[in-house]
Amino acid sequence: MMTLYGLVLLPLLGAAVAWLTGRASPRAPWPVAVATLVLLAALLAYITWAVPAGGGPWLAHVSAPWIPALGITLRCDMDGLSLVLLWLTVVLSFPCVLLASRDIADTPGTFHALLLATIAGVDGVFIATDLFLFFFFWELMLVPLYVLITVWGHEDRTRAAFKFFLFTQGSGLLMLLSILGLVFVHQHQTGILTFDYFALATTHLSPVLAMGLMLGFFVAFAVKLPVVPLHVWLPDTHTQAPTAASVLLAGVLLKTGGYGLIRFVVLLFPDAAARFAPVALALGALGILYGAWLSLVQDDIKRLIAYSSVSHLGFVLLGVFSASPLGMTGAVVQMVAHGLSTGALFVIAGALQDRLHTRDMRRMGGLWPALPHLSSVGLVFAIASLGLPGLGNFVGEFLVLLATWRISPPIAILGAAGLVLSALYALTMVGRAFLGPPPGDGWPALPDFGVRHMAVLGAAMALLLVLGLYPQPVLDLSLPAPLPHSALPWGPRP
Amino acid sequence: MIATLMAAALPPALAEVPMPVLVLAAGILILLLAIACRRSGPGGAGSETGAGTVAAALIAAATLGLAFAGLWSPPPPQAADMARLFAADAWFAYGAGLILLSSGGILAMSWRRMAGERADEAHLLLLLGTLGAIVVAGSANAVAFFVGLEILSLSLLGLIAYRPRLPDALEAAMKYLVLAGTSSAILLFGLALAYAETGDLRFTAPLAANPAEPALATAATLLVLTGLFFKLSAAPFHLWLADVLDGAPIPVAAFIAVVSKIALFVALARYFAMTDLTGTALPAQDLAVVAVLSMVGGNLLAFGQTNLKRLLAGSSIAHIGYLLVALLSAGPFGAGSAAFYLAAYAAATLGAFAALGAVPDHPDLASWRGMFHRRPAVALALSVMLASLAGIPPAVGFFAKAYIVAAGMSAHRMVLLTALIVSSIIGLCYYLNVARVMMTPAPEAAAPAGATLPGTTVLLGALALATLLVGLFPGPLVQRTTGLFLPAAPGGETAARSHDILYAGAPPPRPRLLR
Amino acid sequence: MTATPAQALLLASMLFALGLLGVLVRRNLLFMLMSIEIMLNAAALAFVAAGMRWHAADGQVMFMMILALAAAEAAVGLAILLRLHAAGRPTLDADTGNRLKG
Amino acid sequence: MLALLPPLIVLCPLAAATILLLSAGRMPPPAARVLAAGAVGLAAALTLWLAVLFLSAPPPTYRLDVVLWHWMRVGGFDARIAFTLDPLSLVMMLVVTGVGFLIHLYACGYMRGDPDVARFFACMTLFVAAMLVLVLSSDLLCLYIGWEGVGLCSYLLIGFWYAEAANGAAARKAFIVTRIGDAALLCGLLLLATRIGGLDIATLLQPGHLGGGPVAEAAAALLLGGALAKSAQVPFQVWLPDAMAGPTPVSALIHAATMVTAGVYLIARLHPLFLAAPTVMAATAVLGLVTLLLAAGSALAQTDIKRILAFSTISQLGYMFLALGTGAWGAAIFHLVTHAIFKALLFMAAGAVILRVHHQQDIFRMGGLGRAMPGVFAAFAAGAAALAGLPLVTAGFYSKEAILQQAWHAAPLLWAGALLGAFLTALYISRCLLIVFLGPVRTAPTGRTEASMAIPLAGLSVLALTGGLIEMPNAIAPVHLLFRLLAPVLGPPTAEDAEGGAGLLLAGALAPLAGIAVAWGLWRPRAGAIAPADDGLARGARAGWGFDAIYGLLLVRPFLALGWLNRRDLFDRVPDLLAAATRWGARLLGRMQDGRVRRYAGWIAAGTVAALCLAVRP
Repeated sequence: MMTLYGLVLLPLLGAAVAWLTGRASPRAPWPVAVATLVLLAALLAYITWAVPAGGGPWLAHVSAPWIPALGITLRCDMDGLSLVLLWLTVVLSFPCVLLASRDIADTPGTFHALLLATIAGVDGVFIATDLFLFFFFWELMLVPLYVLITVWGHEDRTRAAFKFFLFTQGSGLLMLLSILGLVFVHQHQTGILTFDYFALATTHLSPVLAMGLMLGFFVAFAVKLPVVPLHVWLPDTHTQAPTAASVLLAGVLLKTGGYGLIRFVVLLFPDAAARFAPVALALGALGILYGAWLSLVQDDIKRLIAYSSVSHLGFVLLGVFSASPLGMTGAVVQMVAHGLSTGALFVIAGALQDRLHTRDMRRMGGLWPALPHLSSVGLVFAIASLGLPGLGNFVGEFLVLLATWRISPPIAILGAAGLVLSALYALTMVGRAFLGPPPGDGWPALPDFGVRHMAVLGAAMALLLVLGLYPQPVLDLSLPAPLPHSALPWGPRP
Repeated sequence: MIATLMAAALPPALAEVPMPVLVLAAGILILLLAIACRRSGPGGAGSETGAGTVAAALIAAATLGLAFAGLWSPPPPQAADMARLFAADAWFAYGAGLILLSSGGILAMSWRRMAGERADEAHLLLLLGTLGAIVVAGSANAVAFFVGLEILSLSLLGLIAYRPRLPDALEAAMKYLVLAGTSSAILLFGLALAYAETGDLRFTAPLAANPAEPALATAATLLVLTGLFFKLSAAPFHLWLADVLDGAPIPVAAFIAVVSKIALFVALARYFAMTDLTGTALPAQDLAVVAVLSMVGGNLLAFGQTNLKRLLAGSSIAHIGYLLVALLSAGPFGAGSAAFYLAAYAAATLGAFAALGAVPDHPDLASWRGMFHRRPAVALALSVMLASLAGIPPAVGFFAKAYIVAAGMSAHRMVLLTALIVSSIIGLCYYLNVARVMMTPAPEAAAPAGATLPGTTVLLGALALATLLVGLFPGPLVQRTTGLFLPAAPGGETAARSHDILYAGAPPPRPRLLR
Repeated sequence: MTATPAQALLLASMLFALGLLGVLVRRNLLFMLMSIEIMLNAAALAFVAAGMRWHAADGQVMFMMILALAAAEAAVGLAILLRLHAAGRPTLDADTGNRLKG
Repeated sequence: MLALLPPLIVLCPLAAATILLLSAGRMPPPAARVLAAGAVGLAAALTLWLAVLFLSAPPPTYRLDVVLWHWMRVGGFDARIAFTLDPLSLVMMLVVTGVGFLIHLYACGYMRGDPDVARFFACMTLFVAAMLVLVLSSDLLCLYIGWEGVGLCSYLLIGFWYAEAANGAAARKAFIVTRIGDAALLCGLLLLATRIGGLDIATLLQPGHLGGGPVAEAAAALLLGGALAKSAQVPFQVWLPDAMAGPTPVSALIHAATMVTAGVYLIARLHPLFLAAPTVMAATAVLGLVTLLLAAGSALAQTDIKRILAFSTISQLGYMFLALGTGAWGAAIFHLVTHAIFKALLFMAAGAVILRVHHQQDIFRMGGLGRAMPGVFAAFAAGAAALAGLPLVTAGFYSKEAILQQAWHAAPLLWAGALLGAFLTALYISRCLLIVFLGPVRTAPTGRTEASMAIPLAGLSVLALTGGLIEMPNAIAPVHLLFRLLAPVLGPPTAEDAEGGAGLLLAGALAPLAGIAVAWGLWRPRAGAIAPADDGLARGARAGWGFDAIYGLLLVRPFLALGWLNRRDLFDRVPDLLAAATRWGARLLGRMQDGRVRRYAGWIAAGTVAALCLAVRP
């Protein structure tokens, strides 16, 4: 179904158009970007709708030769997991464009072009099943984001952008080594040189080799997710990035790490992943607690949110390595919910910075009377991010913890302790930013959220609520499609 | 068809000389005559200004084009292996093609600024250098190689010092003179030792007459390697490069960084064609050490630079290291990846220098601030080139580097690959830094004088387009570069037997019983 | 008595080492060029010796080549030195007055 | 019809809350008041109707399951959003909606003049909805929604007046402390879900499904942790006194009548599980007793009227936990009901007083208010009597009696403690009453208590006095309406009064009287200023026995201090080190190119020689 390529090509096309029109007039790019997103959503809806009923776990497939000499093809497949994350991408790119990038004054054409290019790269990552193609997209999506941060970021943007790029690119090269190692082992066994995911999944690996290759992938995805102690790029980047980029980073890009862990670590190397699981679980618990702990003591509100992401995504690691459909689906739900809640929080933090020209919570406080709408929305999403039952985050966290408890209660207990800490930092943020007495002599008249913001964020809230009270559709979709030859880690071995 | 005519009209002695060499030689003679006629013409020395340069440029361009066309002429009859001077095989054809294209590109750059109004001799020297490079690339015999090498470096000397009364250029020329002389003397001595050991002048790594005492052969190989490494500016023989590129005019710097390096690398590969580089033999070990030093050293060197020319010097040192990795990972992909990388490297470096030439006399990084706002096209082109050098998609350098890594992986060059990854992460820093500097808005919009000359514009556009297109669709070029060059030791089985600590590889995979 | 190829090679190596040493220790550019010439000629001598070992003329051919090219190199080198002087470099000392560094 | 009502009852307040939230403060206050009170009143009416229907024609098993939808069903785990209507939940619903309605009515008057009353009522109605979900849900995970929901509403309402930083801190403290218990509860749910495969209460409680042994003990302990935190029992009691920062109706509804009793409800609902865990039962009883006594002691030393009531709430909840620990489920629920009534009454009366004396809360600044506001005085007196357990005429007497009797049968020591508690209770509440309403006037009250506040006071006063008559010891009259009603859920009423019932009854009746007498002796109205006792014991008691200080010293401070030390994230130093190393190497290599051609030649020679050495080495 060639429309899969459309998911990548359409945003690229839109990017080109936005860039060109941006040279003509500074107001043109925004509508172009919005139109592109609408078309993209329509295309994805079409793809979702056109899925053949009962056609097995893989919903769509397309392939074309790319570098035949090396057995590299333009192969893309889509299963429920990809579909869910694609939808998340599309949904979250709306706030980016509708709210954040509207008031970009400096060369808006380029800004929107880069934004759309990033979305294209992410889409590619979510559907590529040729390992080299995947790696290509994996590296490709960094570039526009780097430019976004470098040009439109905040005061310390250079260092942040450098860290972001170096960490991801360096770990990406490790992944390249693993990919090639797998490819050549496969070639050594079958004589066929191919980068095809499904073919490579049949490779028989000695335990040592499997562990080595798995680690290469794991490091790359762990940097992206992020996993403590590889998280150090994230707080700086999220803090310094422009709001739209922060939303995109927190909402979507981190999810590529979780996606990679599921698709390429656990499914390609089931045994190695199983042997590695104890370490991964420990790292997950560490991330949950450490992220929450550091988030608690931050003064910069965006930094606080960034560390809270570290904490939330620790649950994803737990879920992925809990080796059970429960954990996997929980991890996916957690990713979606985190994308929505944290994305919204970054929108709010960005709005605060636009109005107060500071992110320092020591200089905030008592904003509720001045900005009632903004503050209430902030409170709502803070509560969402502390995992209140009935909202999406809780479903993810509960499923993950349940899956974790089955294999290791102590880790699960640590995770539950993380819930307490999450309440601590979320309410601390609310208390320091919105409640309490205003500093000095009150606030001047500040522009509150308008209809646009309230509508978009309300939609996000509604999605979180639906996800929290009726997550069944996502749960049914989000179990990754098993591979033909190698079994799911929890399934029967062939 | 002119080429074929010339081939028909040739005396048999020249029959085995590849066509491009002949075409270039003929072109040089014509250009020489033209210049001489004009000088001795009624006008006197250089009375009429622009016309001479234009005519010379046209003649040079025509020559290069014909030579390029000559690549498709029927291969000359090969003499006996012992006696033949040239090896006009596919490897040579590919290298020569690259050289000619690069020379064409350099010709397209602006010479007026470097050579004033009288650039005609510069074009002559450019042709000479190209000739030398092609001879080097194609030489199968020590004599041919040495002659080619000397033609190359002598014309380079002329080019570096071409601009009158410019101390930097002269100092660069002086350094190049001394060091090139020294290194070529060392190389020559190595050739002599090889000749003494083997008794023939073939341009290959000598095999010891009696394996019991390989000292003489080894020494010969190493001395020759020294010469080659110097010209390739591989660490630790790299120190001259930054100074020379800094002092030389931009087109000449491009010529040094691209043409002569391509030629020398092609020759290097040919020199080791008969040697098994996969094992733990000594030249391989030497090459590996030099490769690691070049990758790390070059990138570190560029990391500390604020002068773009010196920065490019460091990056070209590092890329020589990557190329050596490709050369060392003999196997199904070694030569192919090397050839592919040569093309990517040539395009990107040429483009980078062309971009520098578009904003002349501003090699320092600080003066490039806000270039995206002042000269967006130039800045964009330079960014594309740097991305290609850094190996960032969608530029071609991304695939090229991945290809080399694949080659090294297939040959279990673990240590080399680790060095490659570490050094290319260092490399990212300074490439990204240049891009960042160009993105940061300049305090005052002081656009450097002078618009881009048409030649440079066309060149930049073409190169950027090629870099992106080939980066997106590398298939055809990969097809073209595979099977150019079959090393003696096909890597398939030899790849597995690498036990030296330097090449500690992954354990050979054992098929596992079904679970 | 005549020298054996081995002796000739030995002599060539000595000359070569001398020339290299000269390049390394002499600071006067002119002398450095001369040392390079010495190295080149040592190489040429080595070729002749090798040719003597194999009773082939290749060595002599190479010798001729080297002579020619050494002459060319010397010419260009001297020209550059003159240019340097004309461009206002006070001395022939290779270590002083270098502007390209770092 | 019957199946339709429970969701409808939940929907009423939920809809009101949604409307109020979406109105985003644009709704005029009167409309907000009417909407909120009306919605809760409707819920109360529907609940009454439901009760009538249910009791007139009870289903055979006395339970009615209403499955709304499947919440999550994945990997063998299945959680449903489902309600169960049975006597226990019915009683709880009656309390929640009935008392809730009266308090909403009261709040209409109390919150008059507050600018964003809409936000207030939004949270209040949302709380009622969450509480109803809590008591109705038939699946523990669904119950957890309500469990956290009420916590959230409590947070929002304690911090309702956000302008003072202290209120926000109190709200945060309340949420965090209870959240610790919630985490324990969640762990318990995980354990049960792992063992049973689901969290449906009915299946959970099927005999032999979980079995006894360590698993049951662990599960019960974890659930108990949640209950303790929610019901402000030792060691989690620290949050409730601070929670008085909220408006008084909030204190009445959330922190006296309903939310804090959620723990009691949870344990009663899951009592078979606790029966399988004797150790946990014992712990429950002991903790209940300890809480009871400590809180009563603190109440005796407080000067703030609301804090007195807060500590008394803690202490009364201690009674309930004591009952639960001794297996007297029915008695616990009975006391829950009566306590909800008279404690709400006390809070509302106190609120009325506070309004009249310009938000003065220090009882030693009040006095002689009885004459100025006789109605409020009467209401407060009724509530106080019920709290003290004045024999025969008050509801508190009967419920406390039931607990005392059960305690005696469980362990006389517990009984003795409880009796002492009864004495203390009477003592401190009489103290409060005497100082506030009798004696010389210290702060002149102004204004008048409006009808919307008076009506609930009156209604609750009646209930506080007569509400106990539904359930009496046999020694007085064999009336067992409540226990019989609850029998299908909580099992047949245990024999309270096998032997010595009369003696116990007498003791239980004398203790409060003694307390009142002592209080009269100590604080009977006399001229001149009176000051609170200020010796060390009193100060300790006033500070709640220093739990706050200990926690702050041992947990909060070290945690935050370490956090501050590591604010820059030690892992973040690693990249900097690498960068520094790179820069150093670059400088080194740059220095190699010093421009001297001889040096360059030297490197070339060195490289060659090194290569040669490498060659001759092997």
